Amino acid sequence: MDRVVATCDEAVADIPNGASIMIGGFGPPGIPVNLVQALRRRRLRDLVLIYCGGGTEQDGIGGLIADGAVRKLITSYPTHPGASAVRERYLRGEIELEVLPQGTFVERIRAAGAGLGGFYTPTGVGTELAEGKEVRIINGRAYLFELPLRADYALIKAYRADRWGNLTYRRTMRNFNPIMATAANIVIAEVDELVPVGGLSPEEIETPCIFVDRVVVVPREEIRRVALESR
Amino acid sequence: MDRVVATCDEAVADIPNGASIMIGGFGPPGIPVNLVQALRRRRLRDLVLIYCGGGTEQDGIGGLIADGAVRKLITSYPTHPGASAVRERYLRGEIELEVLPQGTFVERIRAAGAGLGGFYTPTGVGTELAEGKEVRIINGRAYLFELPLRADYALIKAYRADRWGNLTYRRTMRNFNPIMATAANIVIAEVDELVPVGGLSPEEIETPCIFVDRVVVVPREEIRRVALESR
Amino acid sequence: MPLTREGIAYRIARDLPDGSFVNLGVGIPTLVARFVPPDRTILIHSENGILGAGPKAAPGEEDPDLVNANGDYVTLMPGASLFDHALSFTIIRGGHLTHAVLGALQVSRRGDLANWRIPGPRVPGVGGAMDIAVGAQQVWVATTHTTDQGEPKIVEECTYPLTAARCVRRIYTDLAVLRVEGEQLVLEELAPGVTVEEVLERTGTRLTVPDVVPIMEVPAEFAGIPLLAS
Amino acid sequence: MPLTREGIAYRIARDLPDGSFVNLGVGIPTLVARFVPPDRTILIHSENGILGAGPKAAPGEEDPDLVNANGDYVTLMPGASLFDHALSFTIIRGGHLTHAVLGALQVSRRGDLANWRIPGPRVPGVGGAMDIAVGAQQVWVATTHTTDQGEPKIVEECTYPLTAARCVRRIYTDLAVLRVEGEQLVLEELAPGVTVEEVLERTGTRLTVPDVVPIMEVPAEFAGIPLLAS
Repeated sequence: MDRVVATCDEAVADIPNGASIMIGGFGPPGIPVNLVQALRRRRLRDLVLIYCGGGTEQDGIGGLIADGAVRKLITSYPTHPGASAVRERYLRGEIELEVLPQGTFVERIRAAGAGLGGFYTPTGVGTELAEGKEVRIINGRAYLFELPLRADYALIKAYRADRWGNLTYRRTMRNFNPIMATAANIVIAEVDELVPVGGLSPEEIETPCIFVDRVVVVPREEIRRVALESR
Repeated sequence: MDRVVATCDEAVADIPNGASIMIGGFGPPGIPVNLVQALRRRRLRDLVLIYCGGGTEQDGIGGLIADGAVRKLITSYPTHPGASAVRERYLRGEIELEVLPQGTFVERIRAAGAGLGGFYTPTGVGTELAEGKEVRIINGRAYLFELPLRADYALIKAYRADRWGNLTYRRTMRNFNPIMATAANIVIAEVDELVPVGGLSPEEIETPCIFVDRVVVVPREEIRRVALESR
Repeated sequence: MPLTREGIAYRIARDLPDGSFVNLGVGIPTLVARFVPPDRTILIHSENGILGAGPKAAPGEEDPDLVNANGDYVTLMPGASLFDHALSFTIIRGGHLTHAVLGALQVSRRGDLANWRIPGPRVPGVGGAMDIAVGAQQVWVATTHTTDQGEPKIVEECTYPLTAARCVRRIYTDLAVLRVEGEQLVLEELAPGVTVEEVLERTGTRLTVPDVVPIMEVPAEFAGIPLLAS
Repeated sequence: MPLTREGIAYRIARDLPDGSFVNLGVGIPTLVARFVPPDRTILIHSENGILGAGPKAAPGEEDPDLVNANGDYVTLMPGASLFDHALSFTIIRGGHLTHAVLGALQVSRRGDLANWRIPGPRVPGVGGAMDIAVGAQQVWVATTHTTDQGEPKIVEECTYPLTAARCVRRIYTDLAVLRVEGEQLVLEELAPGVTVEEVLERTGTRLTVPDVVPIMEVPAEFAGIPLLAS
């Protein structure tokens, strides 16, 4: 049971055109930058990205969008100043956007990972993001019905891994990563360090190996450089 | 912001008759045995307990039930051999039981803690536990609608705490405790050890202090004794 | 000769591929862990928050904070992880377990499972059974072919309360291995020395019997444990 | 004299009790952290998984793995905890934050809040705003009383897209503190030297004005930072 693959390019080699792909991170911590760059080198088309932000040139997600690889972006906050690619393509009608409240975004992903059929949230009731959504009054309060959100692939970022794919995170690197790890058919993790199986304490493992299909190790120095550049 | 109270008796002193009370643990790890014993000393009536098992004399929950303090038990598996008090009272019609699949039990509690109005689960469809529950077909699969489950109080068990109420757990002590901590008006934690604020690493804190109202320290020796006795 | 309970567990363990993530119910299923071939990495999941549960702790070495869902004081294998019940049932209900091996009171021809409740004046208690039956990628049943009273446990329709409908893929008994295939229950293997007729006679529903039914590869004993009933 | 942006933040910080758990939006709300009285323990929550966020990291000491929801490289205070987005929004939507301080494009008399979108050909992006507005126990707005063009931001009905209906309890502006009370918007305090008439004139809806309206206790400056506009 060895989940380690040698390179980012190898890790994303089987992703087809039209795939739905979750990407973790709340930027920059937790963005699997090197996997995204490898994905970009694939020159795919018609991708559906599930990513909380809008992407920048530095993190590669903006580059994917600028390349025209992305048909649709399911997101929460694609509005930050660096998100020029999505802004331009959206205003030209070249990319579809589905914008969700951030709590709804993560909860829909969790619902998929947890095998639930959907849930009711009070968030968004009475707003334009409620359009087309079922409203239900439960115990006197109005809620919106939300469906689970799955993907074909998830590209996630973690701190340490063992060869089985057990993962830990540091600082604010977790964000969407542990949740996305539960909700995709193939989960690919980019990590800073590899440790022997048994080298992580059972309590500190945040993503158990059952959720992880592939692990790529990208040494820390490289990560730090990219993180600092993208500010 | 000091959440530490001196004794278990003080920690449960304000619980009134008729209160709904969650109790963590999947026995014995994670049962706040000393809080339960203190609760038992209160000689309350008409309590609604939300606890995954049936309780034994040793863990005190069986004792509470034997005392006649419990009007209703919301549970998943009250059937283990040690659960004689609930068995006797149930067969005599002296206690109401609401039995839930274990995943539904914890997910209903989580939904309450997370501010959701309810969710759909595939578990239990077509069984007698589906009686009276709404069935909905979502993407071709049948699901049951389940409501959130809150309580007035939660009695939980953790390993280490600081004075703010940040908590860690060890081994299988987590079980329902971190989830119940999110879903009650007053959350009372029994812990083995107190450490200074800042003495727990931010990554290892499993229950952030925002969820915890009171902390009682019961030294380890005592816990171990009770745990071993209850086998 | 029919299999012993350990024989059933042995036979099941042979079918768990390397890299399986498995939940084992109480009874015969629990025994499966003992017979996992040493060249395979198989992680045992326990509902109360373990992935990678190891054998029971040696007497005197129990950790009072570490039990499995069965209430046994267990150990952890290297690479194990621990988590709360919400994540544990995300694993279960979300379809992440590759296999679950469960006991049964009854299984129907279509794979309906009844294993949580005997009707009557008893305290009902379901635990994780319904979630596991609904959620695991493959649900296998480990059971004796008939009850102690000789009643078939494999039936046309379950009369006991259901755990989940159409969830079982395979049934491993002391007499045979059976595969649920849509509306058909197919006889896949026979225990050594057991005939098709004997199986049919002790089964409460019709079986699909191929022209050739292989005999299970189960030795008479393993590490001193009898696998075939004498 | 009206308050500066820092003055508004200072005034809000005085109202946060010891033991508060607070989410601060971008803009003026972010400034509130600077003015928390030193004898109070107040934990700042950040959507991306921090409880107990500290000040920005000193230049050169940034941890590339540690930002707040605003994208700033921050520090952690002792006692801080870190978690994933699911738990972070359990905190938010589950009603666990005692306070949220948010910016506004418009607030209505009844406490409807619009702060996420200016209509027109723009990319929409809501982030955590709707969850926070719906979930925090008390939602306070920190805003200038009018836009840069002098248009009232406190209005009878919001014309901008809503973030959440009837969620705001208090509004802190450069001119006044206002309290939403059912259908009424009550004038609670005035900035030093600001008159009731000035506030009414710059407000786009009717206010309930008590006989006596106290003057805010805000000094001209604090630690060298001007709190009142000159």
